[in-house]
Amino acid sequence: MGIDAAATAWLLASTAMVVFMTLGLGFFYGGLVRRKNVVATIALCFLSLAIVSIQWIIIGYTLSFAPNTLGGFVGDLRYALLNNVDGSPAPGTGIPHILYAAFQMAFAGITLAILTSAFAERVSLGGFMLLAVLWTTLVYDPVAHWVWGGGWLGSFVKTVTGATPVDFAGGTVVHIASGFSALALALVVGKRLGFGEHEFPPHNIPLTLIGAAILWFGWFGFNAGSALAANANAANALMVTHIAACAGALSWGLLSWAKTGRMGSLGIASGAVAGLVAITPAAGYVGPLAAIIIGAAAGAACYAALSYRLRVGLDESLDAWAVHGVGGLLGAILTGVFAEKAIGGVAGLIEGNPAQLAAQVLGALIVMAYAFTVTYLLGLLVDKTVGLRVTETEEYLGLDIVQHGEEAYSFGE
Amino acid sequence: MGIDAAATAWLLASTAMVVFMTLGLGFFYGGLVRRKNVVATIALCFLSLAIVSIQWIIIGYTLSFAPNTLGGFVGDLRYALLNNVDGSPAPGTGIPHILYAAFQMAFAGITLAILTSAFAERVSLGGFMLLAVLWTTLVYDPVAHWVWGGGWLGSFVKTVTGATPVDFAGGTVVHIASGFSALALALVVGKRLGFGEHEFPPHNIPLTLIGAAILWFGWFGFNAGSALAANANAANALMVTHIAACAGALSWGLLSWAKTGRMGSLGIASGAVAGLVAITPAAGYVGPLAAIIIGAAAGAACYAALSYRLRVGLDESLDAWAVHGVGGLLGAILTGVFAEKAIGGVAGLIEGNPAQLAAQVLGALIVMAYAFTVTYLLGLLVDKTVGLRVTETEEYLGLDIVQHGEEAYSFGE
Amino acid sequence: MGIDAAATAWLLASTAMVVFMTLGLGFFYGGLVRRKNVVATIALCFLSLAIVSIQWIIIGYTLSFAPNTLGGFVGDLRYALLNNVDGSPAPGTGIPHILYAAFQMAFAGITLAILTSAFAERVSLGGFMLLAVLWTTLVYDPVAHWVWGGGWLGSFVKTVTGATPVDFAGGTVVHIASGFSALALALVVGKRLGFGEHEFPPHNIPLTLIGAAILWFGWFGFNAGSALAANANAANALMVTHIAACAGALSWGLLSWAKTGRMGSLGIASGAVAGLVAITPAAGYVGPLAAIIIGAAAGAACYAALSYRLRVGLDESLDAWAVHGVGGLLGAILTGVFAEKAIGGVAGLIEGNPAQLAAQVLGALIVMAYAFTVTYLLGLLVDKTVGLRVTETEEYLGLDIVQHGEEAYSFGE
Amino acid sequence: MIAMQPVKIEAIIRPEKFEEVKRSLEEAGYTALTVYEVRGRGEQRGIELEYRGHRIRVELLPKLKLEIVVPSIEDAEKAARIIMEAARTGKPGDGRIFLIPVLKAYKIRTGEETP
Amino acid sequence: MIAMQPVKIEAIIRPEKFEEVKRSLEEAGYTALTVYEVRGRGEQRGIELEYRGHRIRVELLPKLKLEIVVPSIEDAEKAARIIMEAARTGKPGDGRIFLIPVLKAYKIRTGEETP
Amino acid sequence: MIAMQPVKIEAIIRPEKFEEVKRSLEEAGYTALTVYEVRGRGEQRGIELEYRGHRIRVELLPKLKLEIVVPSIEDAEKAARIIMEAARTGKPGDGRIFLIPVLKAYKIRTGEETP
Ligand SMILES: Nc1ncnc2c1ncn2[C@@H]1O[C@H](COP(=O)(O)OP(=O)(O)O)[C@@H](O)[C@H]1O
Ligand SMILES: Nc1ncnc2c1ncn2[C@@H]1O[C@H](COP(=O)(O)OP(=O)(O)O)[C@@H](O)[C@H]1O
Ligand SMILES: Nc1ncnc2c1ncn2[C@@H]1O[C@H](COP(=O)(O)OP(=O)(O)O)[C@@H](O)[C@H]1O
Repeated sequence: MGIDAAATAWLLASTAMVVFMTLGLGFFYGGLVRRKNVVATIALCFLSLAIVSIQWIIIGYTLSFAPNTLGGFVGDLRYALLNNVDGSPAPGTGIPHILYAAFQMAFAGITLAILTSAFAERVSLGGFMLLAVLWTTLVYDPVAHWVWGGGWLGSFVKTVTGATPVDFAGGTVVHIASGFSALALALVVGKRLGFGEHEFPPHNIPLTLIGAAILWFGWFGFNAGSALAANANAANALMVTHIAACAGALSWGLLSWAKTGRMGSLGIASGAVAGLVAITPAAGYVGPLAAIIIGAAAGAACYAALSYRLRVGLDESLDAWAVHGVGGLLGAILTGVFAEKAIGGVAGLIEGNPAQLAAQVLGALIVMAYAFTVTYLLGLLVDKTVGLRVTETEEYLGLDIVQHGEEAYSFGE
Repeated sequence: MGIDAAATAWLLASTAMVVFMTLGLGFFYGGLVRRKNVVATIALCFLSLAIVSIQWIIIGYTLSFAPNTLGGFVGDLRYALLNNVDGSPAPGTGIPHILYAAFQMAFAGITLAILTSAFAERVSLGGFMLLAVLWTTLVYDPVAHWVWGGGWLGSFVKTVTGATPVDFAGGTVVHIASGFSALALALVVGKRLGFGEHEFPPHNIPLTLIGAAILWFGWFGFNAGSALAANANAANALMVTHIAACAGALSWGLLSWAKTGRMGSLGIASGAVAGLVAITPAAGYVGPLAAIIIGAAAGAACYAALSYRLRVGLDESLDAWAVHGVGGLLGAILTGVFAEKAIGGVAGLIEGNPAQLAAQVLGALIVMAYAFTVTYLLGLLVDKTVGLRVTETEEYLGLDIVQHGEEAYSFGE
Repeated sequence: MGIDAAATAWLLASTAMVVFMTLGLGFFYGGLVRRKNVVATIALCFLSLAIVSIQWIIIGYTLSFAPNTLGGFVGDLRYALLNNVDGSPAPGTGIPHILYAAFQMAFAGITLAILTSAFAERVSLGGFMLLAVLWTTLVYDPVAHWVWGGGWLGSFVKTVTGATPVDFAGGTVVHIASGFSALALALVVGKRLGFGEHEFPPHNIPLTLIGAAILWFGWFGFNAGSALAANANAANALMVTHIAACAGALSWGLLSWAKTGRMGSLGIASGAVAGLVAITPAAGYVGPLAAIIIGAAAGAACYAALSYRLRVGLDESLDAWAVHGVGGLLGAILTGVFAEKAIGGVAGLIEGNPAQLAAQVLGALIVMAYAFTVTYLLGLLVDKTVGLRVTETEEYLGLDIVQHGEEAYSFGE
Repeated sequence: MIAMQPVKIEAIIRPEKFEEVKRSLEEAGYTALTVYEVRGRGEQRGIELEYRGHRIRVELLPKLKLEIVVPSIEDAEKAARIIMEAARTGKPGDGRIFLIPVLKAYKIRTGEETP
Repeated sequence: MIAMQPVKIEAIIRPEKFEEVKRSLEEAGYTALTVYEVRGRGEQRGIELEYRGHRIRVELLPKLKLEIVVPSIEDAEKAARIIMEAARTGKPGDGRIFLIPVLKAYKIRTGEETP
Repeated sequence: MIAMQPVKIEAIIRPEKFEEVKRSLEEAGYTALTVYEVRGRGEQRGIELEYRGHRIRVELLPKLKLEIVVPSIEDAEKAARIIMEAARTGKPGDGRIFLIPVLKAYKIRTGEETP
């Protein structure tokens, strides 16, 4: 296949949009924390993107997308330092190989950014930077390889269930991986000082909603870009992505209205994100009516997960687990239910193919277990060596002033 | 016609941009209200998008764009639930049908969002949600059908005036409809407590300017996307869109400077929006010099309309009428003046075709009258049943805390 | 060449993105000033875009891009009022001429916006508006013509050094020109009241980071759009743009961490911008590994330049000089070092072509000297006539209230 | 405490009444003032309302607090009356005024003690 | 100064202790209060810490300031005790309470002087 | 009112002078303080200026308000002098200082009454 200029045009835009999302996530998270930690929270997203991108061109891309080595655990080193990654078409696509690497780079970046939820308002900057490199190399890159790079997972799951798991735009690779890694890290790092004793009200809701708007916008690049072409598949992905976001927003919103009498804007926004997360693996395989169900189910499930987390007193602070972990898991499973052969070539349970559902579940569980376990160990390792958490005094003063030397909003003038 | 991949690439991006605009409008409006209502104001835009999108795929798209039924009042039900809307080209275009439906969906979403101006800071959430479904079904969908879906209006106006009215990207369908509907709703819902007695200063101007920037950006998708192709027509639309925004910003800015000695940033931003609104119907039909005139005229006319509104003490709170209604009307008319055959195949008054001007005026007036009347009745209906306005106490406390249970900016920490 | 629809699709998106950047720069700058000047600071970016765009279609485009007149000082008047600029392909490209003019228009707009750094918090609105027209006509347009429009510079430098200087996306035209013009204007206009006596803390860091995110996003349009096609060259530009931003963010961030113990988010963001600036001239000529070096070098050099500026007490307030001027100069030079023939057809020092390095240096110095000198004179001219600076009292009260009649954040409600 | 001891008036009012209060004070010759945003609740503990079948209590409502130092208790009482007239709506939440004794007052610009 | 002169309690506390303080006061019958955000340092001049080998002093920490006017000094002392119990952590930065005499107090809604 | 009664200094100053004031107080041994943002106007009713042929009056200018409780009126007068030196520019708007009597002062951490 030669270069498909239209696909290239769309992927250039998509890549920019996914980078924008990653930065936008900083505002989404930043509005949710206390005033003394907003700069630090945004900075984690900027740094996630920066660190992962450099790692990516050095080693991450090749580990993720080069042909199998180590029995399909990761890719070999042929693309290290982006060697052999140039303007010719990426294997099996019509876009330049370097663009494919860039598009995937943005995915790796946002995945790390999502999990910063786990240790918001208390993470040590040095510990985070070390963890970032380890995590993206030992968790993200292998998982991306298994699911998208031709690694062992696909054929293993196929052997067991009779079907190959599919993940259109990263429900498993991005959202399950980051969500369950966040859960592990929240356990390692422990609660914020005062969590459970007093409230932690979001300091700037409009800032969070700005982030939500950027996420929603960028997600079109994320999902419709994953078609790797400007075609009907991309168009379908865009439509279902939007519909799932809308259904998620309404479902979370209306449920919380029914339960509490109020419909928080954060519920609306989180519901939209939940819908976006859950449709991510499915976007190339399901139609708009399934998208309503998937989005609405995600809104409800993630709202329940968040409520559960609060009830058990778990301080996975900004809900990467409840929204991305649970939403991603749900999406992976529902993809196996609603996939339509006519849309993406894969039939799900409803079209009489229970094997696909089984494959989705098994694939998701393996990634979930791997991400949780390895991240837990990496978290411990970093914590015991350079330290993953600041001191009590530093936490009390706030990360902005201590680690960044900045106050978000000036005092006096 | 088969699928045009380049057109598809551009329309994927355009659709994302129009969705982003809709959310961005929330920030534009949100900065203009008092601190106690910012969350509610933004939430209305998120909810508009969510509600209308779900309605759209169920019934809205088919009412708007299926072939005539009920004498061309709306489309028939062949596309209900997006039946028969798939990856094959939308009729008369080179983009997948499902993408065309998605692009148009975003237009329907923003139209409702615009009119939330009318009852800002006092609307009841339940009343709004009911109105949203009624309004988009009974006002937006028919009007879209008349103007873009082959409904009765075109042939009627042609019979009367000898020319068919044109509306490139929604000057009539989006802006006249939402602007005059907002006027009707403002009359139904009445003034805010204290309006006319004390000031209502915007609580966060930078937030409004962030919204303006997103609107400006997204409008390129709105107008240049309406070419439904990546061609010279789209390029022209993009250029004139930008120029009209610039001319509008300068005209409103300089006029207010001359009158008051100060040039408010809100005037600059509102002028840009006025220019964008007015160029919307014209973008595919006029050139850049006409765009300067249209933009500058819109800046002046909308500034005058806003001043008039304040003078008569009308609380159409965030100026959907003054900017979108008046700007859209002006744009529809000026399209009939400045249209150039060489650009979009339509000749206007200046090229010796007064019939086109007459058609533009008649078409705009019909839509204006329909939108105003039906919206007024719908507003009354909702107000008398579930209620469209909160109680005085709720209004005094602010919608954020009462309806959303949130405070936009935290107190204490 | 006919119209290349895919290139057109990408350039439509790119143009929108560069316009968005220009507005986004307002937020980047706006967060850095004191509360009393944020509206004015954002307004300057909106106004820069508006004024330059109108000037551009009247005279700027033709001066910049029409064939030589006045010995190659500027272009002739054949494109004045966008005469002869229509939907047919722009010379040597596959995109509509009117789109090419629009894309370049956005570049002209942002260049002026960048230099508003120089007189932030003290510029007179009238003086600025006059300067805007003069500067874009007498500095930007000629320089754009020399570097991109076939002006005298290329052949002159070629005669002297044996190679033609290259500037992929505006390292010289945009960044050196604006950065050194800002330096000149800072000298003309003088320090802010109290500069050197007390601190001027940024009033809203999240706002600045929102601006940074928009800049990062838009820069993909800026650089990858400059390929004027959706091809491998654009893909490479996008990759190296992102990598340089990441390397710049990390280099500035880590250096400041090493020096001060804290890693300011403003350092991370400024480092990203420095990387983006420096890669701008190189984006079509170098690969990702060179991008790491260029980005990291820019982060370090611009950080040093900023520290130097503060040390010598120069109030070039928002660091257009330190980041855009120095970063642009560095980028122009390093393009001459790292250019790879295989990527963009130009060989640099490393590939054994010292002439290219010499050409880059000479070209950059000429533009730097021209921009600095002419801007200095223009600044004096405006200052002596209509005045470039407000009175002490006006400055004390803040530009927002005095010139715009607005308070950014409401008091009371 | 002698009669000419200066007194500080502290008035907690509804934000939307501020302009009216300021104007009334000005007309009576009291131009100087300091003001800032506070939150508060009175004896009603804020406002309780029923919304969608749920009882909601909003406890801390935004108010403005004015501080005005005047030369004597007579002035203070007069200014307090003026503020009360202008700030009153008659509904709960109108606010309170407190008069606080001032030992001494200085003007920074001149360094002098003022009455 | 007679016993029934009203008194203003000014308490500077940690923000995170506000809810507890408010609740304790309420239980003791003190419902009315005014509160706003301040910054401050005590005799320790804030907090000094060592971060990455650099000494950092954070001088001005965010606090909340409560103001409560009560009818008598006895009430004031009682309320002060309640605030101290609820606001105490035992660590530097817990804050201060000051009792300020009030000459007169008015209720704006009714225009009457209150004890 | 006996001499050792504590006194609260309330100083309204220009924001840009705050660092200088803080430093001067510190040098004289007054480290503790509370500070917050206020707006105000003095007898000049703010600043009037002519801009583009239109008269503009900016009434409420941003200020900082400092509060420092010291053990005695002598201390208060000394600290007031220090503040005035550091905060003065000699131009309108430099601000005011008021000394307010304090009946009692407590330290929350220890629960003890302090002088
Ligand atoms: N005893 C008090 N001490 C301090 N502040 C008070 C007191 N009583 C009232 N306030 C302040 O005055 C505001 C209005 O009080 P009030 O009119 O009594 O309210 P309400 O009528 O709701 O009880 C309160 O929000 C609070 O800020
Ligand atoms: N003498 C004082 N005058 C005014 N405010 C004070 C005084 N002492 C303490 N404060 C306020 O109380 C807060 C806490 O003080 P304190 O508990 O003494 O802090 P620390 O234990 O750090 O010295 C300070 O931040 C300040 O706002
Ligand atoms: N009598 C007063 N009562 C309360 N605050 C005052 C009084 N006089 C001045 N202030 C405060 O001090 C600030 C500066 O006052 P001043 O220096 O007198 O200003 P000006 O010189 O403009 O009259 C005012 O903005 C106000 O906040």
